[in-house]
Amino acid sequence: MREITYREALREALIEEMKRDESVFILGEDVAIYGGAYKVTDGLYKMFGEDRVKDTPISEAAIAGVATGAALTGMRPIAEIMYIDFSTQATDQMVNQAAKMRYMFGGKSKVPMVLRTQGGAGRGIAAHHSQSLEAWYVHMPGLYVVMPATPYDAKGLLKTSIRDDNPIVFIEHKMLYGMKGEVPEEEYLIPLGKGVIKREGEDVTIVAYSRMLHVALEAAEALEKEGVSCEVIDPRTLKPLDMDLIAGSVRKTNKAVVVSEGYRHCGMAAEIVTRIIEECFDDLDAPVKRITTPDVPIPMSPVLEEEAIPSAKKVIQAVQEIL
Amino acid sequence: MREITYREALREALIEEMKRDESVFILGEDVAIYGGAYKVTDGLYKMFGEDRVKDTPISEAAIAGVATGAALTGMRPIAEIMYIDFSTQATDQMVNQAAKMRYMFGGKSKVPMVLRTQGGAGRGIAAHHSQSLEAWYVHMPGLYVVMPATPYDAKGLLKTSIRDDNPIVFIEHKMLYGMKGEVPEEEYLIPLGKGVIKREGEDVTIVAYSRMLHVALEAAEALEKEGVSCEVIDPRTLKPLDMDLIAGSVRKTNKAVVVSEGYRHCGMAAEIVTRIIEECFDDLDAPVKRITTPDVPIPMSPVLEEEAIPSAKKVIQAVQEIL
Amino acid sequence: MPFKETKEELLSLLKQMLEIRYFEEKVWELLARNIIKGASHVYMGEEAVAVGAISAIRDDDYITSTHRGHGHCLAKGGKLKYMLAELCGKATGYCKGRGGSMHIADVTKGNLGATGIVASNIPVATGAGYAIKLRGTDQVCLCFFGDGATNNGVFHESLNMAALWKLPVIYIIENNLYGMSVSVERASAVQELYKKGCAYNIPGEAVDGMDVMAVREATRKAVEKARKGGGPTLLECRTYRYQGHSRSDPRVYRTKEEESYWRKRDPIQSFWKRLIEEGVATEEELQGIEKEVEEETNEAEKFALESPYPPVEELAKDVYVVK
Amino acid sequence: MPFKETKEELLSLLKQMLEIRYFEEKVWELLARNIIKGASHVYMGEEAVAVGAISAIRDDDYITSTHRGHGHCLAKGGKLKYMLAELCGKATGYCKGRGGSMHIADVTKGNLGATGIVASNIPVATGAGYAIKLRGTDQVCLCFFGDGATNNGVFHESLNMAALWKLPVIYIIENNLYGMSVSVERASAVQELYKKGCAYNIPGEAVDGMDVMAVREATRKAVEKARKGGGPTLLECRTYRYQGHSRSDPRVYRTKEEESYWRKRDPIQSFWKRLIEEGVATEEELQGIEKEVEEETNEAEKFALESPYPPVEELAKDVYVVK
Ligand SMILES: Cc1ncc(C[n+]2csc(CCOP(=O)(O)OP(=O)(O)O)c2C)c(N)n1
Ligand SMILES: Cc1ncc(C[n+]2csc(CCOP(=O)(O)OP(=O)(O)O)c2C)c(N)n1
Ligand SMILES: [Mg+2]
Ligand SMILES: [Mg+2]
Repeated sequence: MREITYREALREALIEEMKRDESVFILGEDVAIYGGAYKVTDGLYKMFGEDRVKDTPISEAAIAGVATGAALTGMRPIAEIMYIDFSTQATDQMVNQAAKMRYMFGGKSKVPMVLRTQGGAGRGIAAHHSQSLEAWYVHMPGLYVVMPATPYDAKGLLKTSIRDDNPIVFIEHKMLYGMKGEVPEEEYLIPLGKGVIKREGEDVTIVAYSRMLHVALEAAEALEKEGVSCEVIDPRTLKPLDMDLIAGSVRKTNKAVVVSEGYRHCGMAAEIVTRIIEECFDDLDAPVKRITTPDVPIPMSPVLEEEAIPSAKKVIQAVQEIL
Repeated sequence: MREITYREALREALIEEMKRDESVFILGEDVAIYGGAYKVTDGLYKMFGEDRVKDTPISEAAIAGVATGAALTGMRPIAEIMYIDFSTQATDQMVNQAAKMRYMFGGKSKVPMVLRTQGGAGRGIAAHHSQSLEAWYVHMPGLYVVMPATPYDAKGLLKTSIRDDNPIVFIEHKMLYGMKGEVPEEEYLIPLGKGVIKREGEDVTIVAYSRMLHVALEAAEALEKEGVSCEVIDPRTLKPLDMDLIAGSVRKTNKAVVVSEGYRHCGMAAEIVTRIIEECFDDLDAPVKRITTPDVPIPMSPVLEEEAIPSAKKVIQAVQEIL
Repeated sequence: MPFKETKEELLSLLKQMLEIRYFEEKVWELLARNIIKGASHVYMGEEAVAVGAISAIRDDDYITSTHRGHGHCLAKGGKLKYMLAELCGKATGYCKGRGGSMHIADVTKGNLGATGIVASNIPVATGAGYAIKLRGTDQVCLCFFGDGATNNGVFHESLNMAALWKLPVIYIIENNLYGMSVSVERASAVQELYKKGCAYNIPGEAVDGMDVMAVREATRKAVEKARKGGGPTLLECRTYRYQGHSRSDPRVYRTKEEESYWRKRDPIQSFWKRLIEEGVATEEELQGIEKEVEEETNEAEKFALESPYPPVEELAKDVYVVK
Repeated sequence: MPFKETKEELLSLLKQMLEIRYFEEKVWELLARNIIKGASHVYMGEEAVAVGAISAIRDDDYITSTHRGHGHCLAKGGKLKYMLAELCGKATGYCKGRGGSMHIADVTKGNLGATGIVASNIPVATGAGYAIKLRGTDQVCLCFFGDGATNNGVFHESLNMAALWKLPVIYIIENNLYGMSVSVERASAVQELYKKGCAYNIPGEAVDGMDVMAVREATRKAVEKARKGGGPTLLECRTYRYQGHSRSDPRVYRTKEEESYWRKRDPIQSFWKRLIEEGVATEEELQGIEKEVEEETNEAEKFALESPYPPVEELAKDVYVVK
């Protein structure tokens, strides 16, 4: 099968959905002429015109709010917030307006929008450009949260997200844009709420998503050489979360490690650990471990940044501790 | 000992600290002439002048940011955000600026400020005025989060928070303002990071904070009649969290239930459950349970609102399930 | 200026204002009797703004509303009984009782909803405007908000975008001199709020908000311009809320003289008088209308009180669109 | 206009501009050699703004800076070597390597810090202004930000407060015609950005940002007024960034003609020429200064490259003030 990058996969998804449905449009900072800070929307304004690929002022709250209003009145906006760190300026619009309108208004309306953004560390760009804030959005009723780890998932999940009738926070990872992977030429969709077993194993379940999936796979590879067989699961969408898949695996391996690049406290790892406890407590032979970024703003210095985020080494260590 | 309300206790703390330290001042919407939406700052502008008790425009982001800038340059601001729901407009300033400056700037600066706000359901004022968003702030490195449940704790913790050199999110509960409790006339402080055992027991540990403490105590009372002895712990400050106290209790009772009014996913309950698993897994005889508000915006209708938030009934049921 | 409207049109304006007045009186009564829970911000005194403005648009046009939204809802075709049922948290309300006073919406009728968060509807209205532009229809959106809201960041971000993109949005400031307790003088550096359009090249106009015909005419002109692609307008309607901000507000920040000055300019009485003076209708005819409104209001009360509460089993319904 | 300044003062202005230029050239080189990681937004072409403005304030005054902040830091007394060490993520940098380019600060010298989040320094500067007012000193704060930042909500909220409260803050727009790829024309409804002060009654002025003496004079007047309690001023310095927004920017949104037009107006060359023409110094003297700067820059490079990285054990140090 052909291989394309995560970036290209996303771009293809946008193009296909914009061709398919006139109500889909893009707005955000530098999405048109510049083609997006990470070039995901490169050239799209030439294909679809400047109204459907709209450069905005630096107004994060209004970007999210304009998307909300357009979605509420029948469009399918894709709002790009350049870094998830800046989405903190748009939270009221996202979590109080877009997320809650349908419920508050008695179920008679819908807000079919995608907030595309990217997060994660690895580029040495410090505390305001490296965060993984998915937990905030998972926390909030009314939103779905999608975090693809591969080009294949990126394309299939973005297409599904655009067609979905709920407001979705779609979080890409800045270190994955250049990663290549198999993506079929034919159209496909990936349902929300369905994880995948990326590697089968017997001894321990490792749950990891976004860039951390690759860290987990690296750890699993290394552990295999030591005779430890890891099952690695990527939930792909954090909300809805495929607990059936995770619980099924834990019931088989009786041990689990959860890896997340988000901050530790009240993070996605805590949520998955808790869900495992709720559903599989009696199956567990050891405490569920979480590997996360500690309670520290992401430092710029490459040596510190690397120390801050989860690594294969730390995953291996965690697995060994519970074997 | 004399009894005063939670509201009065908070007001006393403000008055004492403003008298003690000239660098302390208050800013927020309707804090001066109106005396605060919940009257905590009632009359203070007459005592301290309109500059030290400052009414602001409806500009949440700037309220938090102005406090940040003033704190960074040597003052000790107390910024009031009327409802924690509106703090979503101020998150960039709180979590990216106030919280991270000290670390980002190499430890040479500090931001001694308190963001006073209130949350919680119970008044039938729906999805934009009833949330419990503590998890968001606990998630963020650089912030402390304080949530007192009694007049005594409210006063002692607010005084400590004002004197502390870190940015602190101090979250009151709207249903507690009228609650009376013993508060000494003499000055006292309560350290951050120290929880309290509110009721000793043997069979199960219930961890609960803010208004949920009272729900937990009600449940414990009822369970006692059935011969179940509950130990009820109020951590009082969610960050730093007194895990020693919680873990010590769980090691004794071997069972735990965590109650939080926050939303379920990635909430404070998930964090405490996970910490208990990390520290006490081998001591546990049953899964740790969490009782939270479900993944639903808080509805206005009183019948739905009541159903949404944790109740003594639900806590009792959870305890019974793990006995 | 003599009337250009038909008698039917004119009487309908009066009737709508009366409906709002009677509705709000009823709400005030039910609040006092503790039948309506929660917070309700009533519109008494401001009727001419909603009625005048909304009478100048078509059914297929949009409005966005505020925490003080009953008047907008009614003028946009809302029925008293469904509104009152909503305020009482009943299943038969516009939002099935989930929204209550601060979240009334009827998106199917172009009322994009009230919001509990000041100013948060401004980007939403702007997004509705962008959707109209993309679809190429000649619809418009009226965006109502208070004087206090003009100091919030999203006002700035949204008006800038609307001007840049020439969106068909009419921004209507309901300047009732106060945002809660804080007067315009103490909240806004510029006193004549329509002049804030200068920062966006948006033409502004001050309008007598106690005169339904003046509001109607100013809106009509702005709408006409917007439909032709002439872009947004900022209208400042000067008006007054008769009651306190909410029921618990003792109104210490304003004088009795000021209150009676404005009450003498009552929008309903003055329009009533004019209708008679200009020979449009007789006193008896108008009294007949008032009687009708009174009966409708009583029927609405009956409907609301007799309606059932929403079933608790439906607590989590409609948080998401599920296919 | 002949110079009022002493020779020493004038030469110091030139030297500072040269230092910035050489520093940025070095940064550009080290970015290309991949020695500096992450993102650096360089200030080449804009030197006259930081140097002119900051030369008009005292050591005990404050500034707040931006993502394009090297020039501000240097003009506020920053030393090349600690700055370069910071950009390289070294322990000897201003922020111990934790901040990097986008977070340089030296709060002890009144530099309240750069920020990675556009406009987020505006409320912080406003808060510094409020602190000054409360303490009753005659300090001022200079708040730098770009043309793009003027479209963000906190610009609006902050300027309104500063005007209302007559704060001693000078808001300095560095209008370099673009926010990333989006030109002022496409981002701001008003083209002459200093006019945005109209919405707050803040006097504004357009200043030739390529002329260090013009910037200095305009700032001096604004500062004088602010020190006397005359309130804020909005200065728009028209300038140009020579390089792309960041290193990866191919600058497709602007023309070569535009670039060369501005390069011909180079702030350093024109000031150099003027110093000679007006007989302040000889070509040799100026070349001597340039040589000095070149050497300092090379020393700074040596210092930065030889400095150690921060110890990984200190990853979590300074997140909180711990007593
Ligand atoms: C963002 C936000 N801040 C504060 C509040 C609390 N609050 C509710 S209404 C109000 C005053 C609003 O004033 P204005 O916009 O003039 O509208 P009015 O109530 O006068 O109609 C305030 C401060 C809120 N709901 N949302
Ligand atoms: C809130 C926010 N939105 C977007 C960005 C991404 N970004 C960084 S710099 C920049 C352009 C800023 O333009 P301007 O304010 O004119 O400053 P300049 O870079 O031209 O000096 C953008 C969009 C950001 N850092 N913060
Ligand atoms: Mg008002
Ligand atoms: Mg710029």
